[in-house]
Amino acid sequence: MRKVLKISLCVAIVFLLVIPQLAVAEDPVKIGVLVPLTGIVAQGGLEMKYGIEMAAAEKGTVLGRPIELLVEDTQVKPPIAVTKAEKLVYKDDCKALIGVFSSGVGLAISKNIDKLNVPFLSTHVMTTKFYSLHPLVFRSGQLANDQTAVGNVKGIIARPDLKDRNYYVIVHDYSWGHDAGERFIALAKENGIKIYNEDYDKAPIKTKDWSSYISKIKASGVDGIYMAFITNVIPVFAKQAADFGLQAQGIKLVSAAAPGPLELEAGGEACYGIFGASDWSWDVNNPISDKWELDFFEKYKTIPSDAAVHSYVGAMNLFNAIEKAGNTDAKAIADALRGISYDGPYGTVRISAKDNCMRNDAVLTETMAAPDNPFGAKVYMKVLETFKAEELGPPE
Amino acid sequence: MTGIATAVDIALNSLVLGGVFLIVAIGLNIIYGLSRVMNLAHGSLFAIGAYTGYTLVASGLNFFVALLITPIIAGFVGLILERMIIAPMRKRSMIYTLILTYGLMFFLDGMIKQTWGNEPRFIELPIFMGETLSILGTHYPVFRLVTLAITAVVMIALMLFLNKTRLGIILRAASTIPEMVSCLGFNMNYVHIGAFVLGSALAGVAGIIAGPLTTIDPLMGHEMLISSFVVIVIGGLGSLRGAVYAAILIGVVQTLAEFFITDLAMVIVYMMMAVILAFRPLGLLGEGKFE
Amino acid sequence: MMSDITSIPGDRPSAAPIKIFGFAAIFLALAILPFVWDNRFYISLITQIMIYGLLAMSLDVLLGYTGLLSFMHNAYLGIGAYMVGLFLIHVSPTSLWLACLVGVIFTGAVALPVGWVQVRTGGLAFALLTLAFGMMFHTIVWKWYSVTGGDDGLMGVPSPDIQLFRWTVGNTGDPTHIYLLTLVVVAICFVLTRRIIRSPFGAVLEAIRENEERAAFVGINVRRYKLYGWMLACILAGIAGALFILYKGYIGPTTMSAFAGAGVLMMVLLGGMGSLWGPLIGAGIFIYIQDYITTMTEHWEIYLGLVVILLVLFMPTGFVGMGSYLKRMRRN
Amino acid sequence: MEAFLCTDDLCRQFGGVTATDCVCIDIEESGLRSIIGPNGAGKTTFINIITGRIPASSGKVFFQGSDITNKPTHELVRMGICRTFQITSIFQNLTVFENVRIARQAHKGGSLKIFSTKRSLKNVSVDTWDILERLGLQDQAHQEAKNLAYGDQRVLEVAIAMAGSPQILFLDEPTAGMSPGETNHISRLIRGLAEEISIVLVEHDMDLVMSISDRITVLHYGSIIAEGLPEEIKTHQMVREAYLGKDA
Repeated sequence: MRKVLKISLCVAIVFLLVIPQLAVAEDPVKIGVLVPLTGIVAQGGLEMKYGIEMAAAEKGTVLGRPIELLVEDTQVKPPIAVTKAEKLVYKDDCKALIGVFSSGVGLAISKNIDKLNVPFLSTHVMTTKFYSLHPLVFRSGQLANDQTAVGNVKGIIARPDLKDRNYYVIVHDYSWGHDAGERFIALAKENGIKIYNEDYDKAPIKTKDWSSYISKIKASGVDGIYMAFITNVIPVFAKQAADFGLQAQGIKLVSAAAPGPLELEAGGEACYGIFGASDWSWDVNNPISDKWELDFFEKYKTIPSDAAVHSYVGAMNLFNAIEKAGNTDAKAIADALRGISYDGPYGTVRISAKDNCMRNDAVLTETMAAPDNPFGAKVYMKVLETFKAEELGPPE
Repeated sequence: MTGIATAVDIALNSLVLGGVFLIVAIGLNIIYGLSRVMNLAHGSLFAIGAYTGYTLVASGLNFFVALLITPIIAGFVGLILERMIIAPMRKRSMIYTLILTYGLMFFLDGMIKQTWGNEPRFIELPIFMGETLSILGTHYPVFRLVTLAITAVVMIALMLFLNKTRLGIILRAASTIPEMVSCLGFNMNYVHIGAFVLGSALAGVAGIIAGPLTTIDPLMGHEMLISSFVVIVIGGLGSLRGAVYAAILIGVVQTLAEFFITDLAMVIVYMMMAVILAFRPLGLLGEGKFE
Repeated sequence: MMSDITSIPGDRPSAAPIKIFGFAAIFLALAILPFVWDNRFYISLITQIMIYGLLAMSLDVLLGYTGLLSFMHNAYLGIGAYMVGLFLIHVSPTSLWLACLVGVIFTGAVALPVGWVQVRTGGLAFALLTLAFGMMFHTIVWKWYSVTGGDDGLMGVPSPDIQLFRWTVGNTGDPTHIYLLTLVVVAICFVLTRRIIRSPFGAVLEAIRENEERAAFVGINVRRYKLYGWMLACILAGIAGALFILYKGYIGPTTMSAFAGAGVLMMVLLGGMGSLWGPLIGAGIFIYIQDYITTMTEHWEIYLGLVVILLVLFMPTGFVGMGSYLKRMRRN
Repeated sequence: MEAFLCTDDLCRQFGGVTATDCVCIDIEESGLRSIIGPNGAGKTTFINIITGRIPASSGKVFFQGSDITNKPTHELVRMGICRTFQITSIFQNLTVFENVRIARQAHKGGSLKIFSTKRSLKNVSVDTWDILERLGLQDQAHQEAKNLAYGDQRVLEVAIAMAGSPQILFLDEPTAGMSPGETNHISRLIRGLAEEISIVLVEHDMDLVMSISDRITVLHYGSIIAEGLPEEIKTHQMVREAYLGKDA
């Protein structure tokens, strides 16, 4: 009897905790922000959050109503991310979802998008599966794997110091890594770039000690490495490779992903000489970019990163689309997103009406010692080449 | 590169990897052997060691000075944990201490993240250690060889301590017949404290030497905890010599697996453990041989 | 002599009417809930709580009744879920019951050899081995890209109709239908498990928990019964896994991680070991709190850890049965 | 005639120490055999080996003609070899009734009836009740075992052992720490049992041993130094030396 009472009491308490939250204020337009704030990529998630917050602060209102951002931590775990997305939509009544890091998380949310029935704009996934995935799923920000591969292959051909090398391909073992590796290998072969291992190496994401892989690369006698790693691992790998003297022996590193600025700072000199295509670096010179960098640094006291700028531009595209749609209906916003464009720090970013994914210009960068700069950065990504959106594709 | 050079590379890599596993696992085993507590927060102490080392070196100290200070700090953290959290639980069943230290692991990892942030850290090494040394045709990083030397020194020192000093002999006795030791007038509390301080200090040493080998990030302790479990379960719980064999075995198997089949390296290690335990349920050397 | 049998101590009479009534009332209340309160978030959250409640309850069969600790019981939820998902994708997208049966049997088939190795070692090694084997399954699922979808997880799992004999009563893709299905399955599992732990078989498990050596010296084959207990727990976890994949339509390797395993352990602790209600309530509290804390702070691990430490230090028996355990502790 | 239970050169070493040294012993089908010896003589080790608690280093144990050396404990119990422990070993959090009931159930079978109630094993309950009455524990049947008086816990342990319907019962210092009254109670109990089954008693209380034993075996440094009737042992020269030193 007492047990039953106790249990009913517990149930009652739980319900009491639940019910007050049901009252939902109608006034602001709520946008759900899904970013990783814990786990290995938390720093990137934080920068994404900053970018979106900055956009919201600049934009201020949409449809005459204030923008309210509700931020949830995905922990880079798909099931948690889906639960959080459900919470943002069902409980908090968010009209759109933005953010995400990792293809797995992005795809898991997309799988549930029919149920959630809100537009979902990803600013940080590279998988090519996002092309024409779902009428409510969009990408604005971060080059997709196919675009990166084009950028890197074009970059390698354009640069005498990268051309005519034999490349060893090593990727992180998950869908993005596989996709990135395969795209690069296919394109490289078409363009006459030599690939040492077409059945590329797949390293577990948790790999900390890279010595076995480095020994393997040493044993292969290549003079170039193409790597597709989660960004915070790039300096780790570069540093360990440098410890074994790879870079000193003239081996060049080309990366499928752009490392974050704090990661580069941590890696220091070992990160010099990593090449890679990306859509932005603070070395990009145009008035919008220059102003944005300073504003961002002023506000968050951290070196402006590409994760932040993608999310900023993505958020701007979303807010403008809501404005254009004239209401917060999911379908209306989605229709407005198709074909929308925004002139931001890395030029015009247009969301293709054909496949819901963005097209924009990009750059090839090399990391090296930074010149004097307001951010106090010691390492930076120097812009070597610029590519037009049409060059990167995919064709529409 | 020649085959010999590659073989030398692999051999050295396995020893370096096995060495780090060994120091962490021995620390865990000492704590278990002497106080019968399986400290699941041991991996976090390893991470604390690495971060402490990073902070000390970043603040301008020489790496070798930091190498001496880090274990003292890690040992001190171990002391606080033992007194505040583990000691009150000593009388309760093993399940509670396991769960308690599991919680402690999450707590410490969270604290590490809050203190040092998420981005990876690197320990700056003295210039000479950044060089490579040519051995039989391969260029091998000097600091990895230094790491190997440090591992050897730590292990020899530990062996001498346990076999040659009075205190060490008492500790060994305490692991098998605690009643006897308390009869001789030694307070078992001090033995427990000593075990935690020594074990944690070893985790700290492992942390600072693993720092330059890998990356320092808040999750570094997790993987290490699992690996050191595999080591002590294969070697035999509480068996120090078993840990030595198991650590080297796993270092070799993991390195070879990463070199030749890449993808399934860790699966191979776990499979090997399952097979060994199916035939020797108490590990290679059996349970509780504290020597 | 015979008259004494009716009042045999230590063997509680089958459920008292009040308990049956309480159980029925809670079941009915939960059954009509989605029809009176149409909030998909909370319906979905309660579904999740019930699934994890079942998983926590299965862990409690091990921890609270057999005295064995499993750090990664979620691995068996994962195995069940993957198998059901794979069956639905590759074999038959409509055979719900067959898929679940295959998933649960497969979970048992995997758990059997693992359990056989585990019970051969001592109590502590058993616990450490659950961690190591759990990590092994996690790694396999994570690396076997072509089958499991690797890090991306298993996607595109169809939502079959729920058929009873020849009638279609719902679809697992509908949040309310999956909620009701989960409710019924969890209730059945609860009743059956309660029956089992109060059977002669349950008495053997309890004896092993209380005193393993003595149990062996009254003629119980301790290893074998530990293995049976383990199998029971893993099969229940497999059932939870089947529900999980039907509910989420997705499963990824992180569901099988050590972090997730710690969560399940905490549910049991929060609710109270050695009572079947406890873990269910513990799951509710845990999932709700987790939802709360992770929204409020990015440093939620600190609080998670702190809660575990405080629970073990000051409230080792959780919410349910706190009173009786406190009494026992004082006497000890 | 085939021996009921016998050992053949049974040895056990711990590290360098030989705790049981080539022991050969024959135990009869009924009656009370006591094993005595000074502290550290290896008495407990000896019965630990026979009952399967620790493996033998060498030698054999035979029970009713079959080799039972190093067999798993639970199989030995099923063959009718039961024991009690020097340090009380009972199911602390279970009731007295449940303590004996589980032991009886293990003997009678039915442990795999996963959907029945415990009450459905009727004859197990009846037998349990009989055992409790015989040992005078019926009034405490409802209590949790850990709340019993120390002496009653020792009796409970005998009850648990008896629930296995033993053919041979090893009692390891059953009277240790008991009051004279309790000792008296248990010694009468043991004597009574010895009329039906074979009992092996390890005991320090010499008066008790001398008064109730049928035969006595004396162990010293792991080997048998004497065996015989109580009167013979009392006057045995080597036994006196073992207990009192050579000068006695």
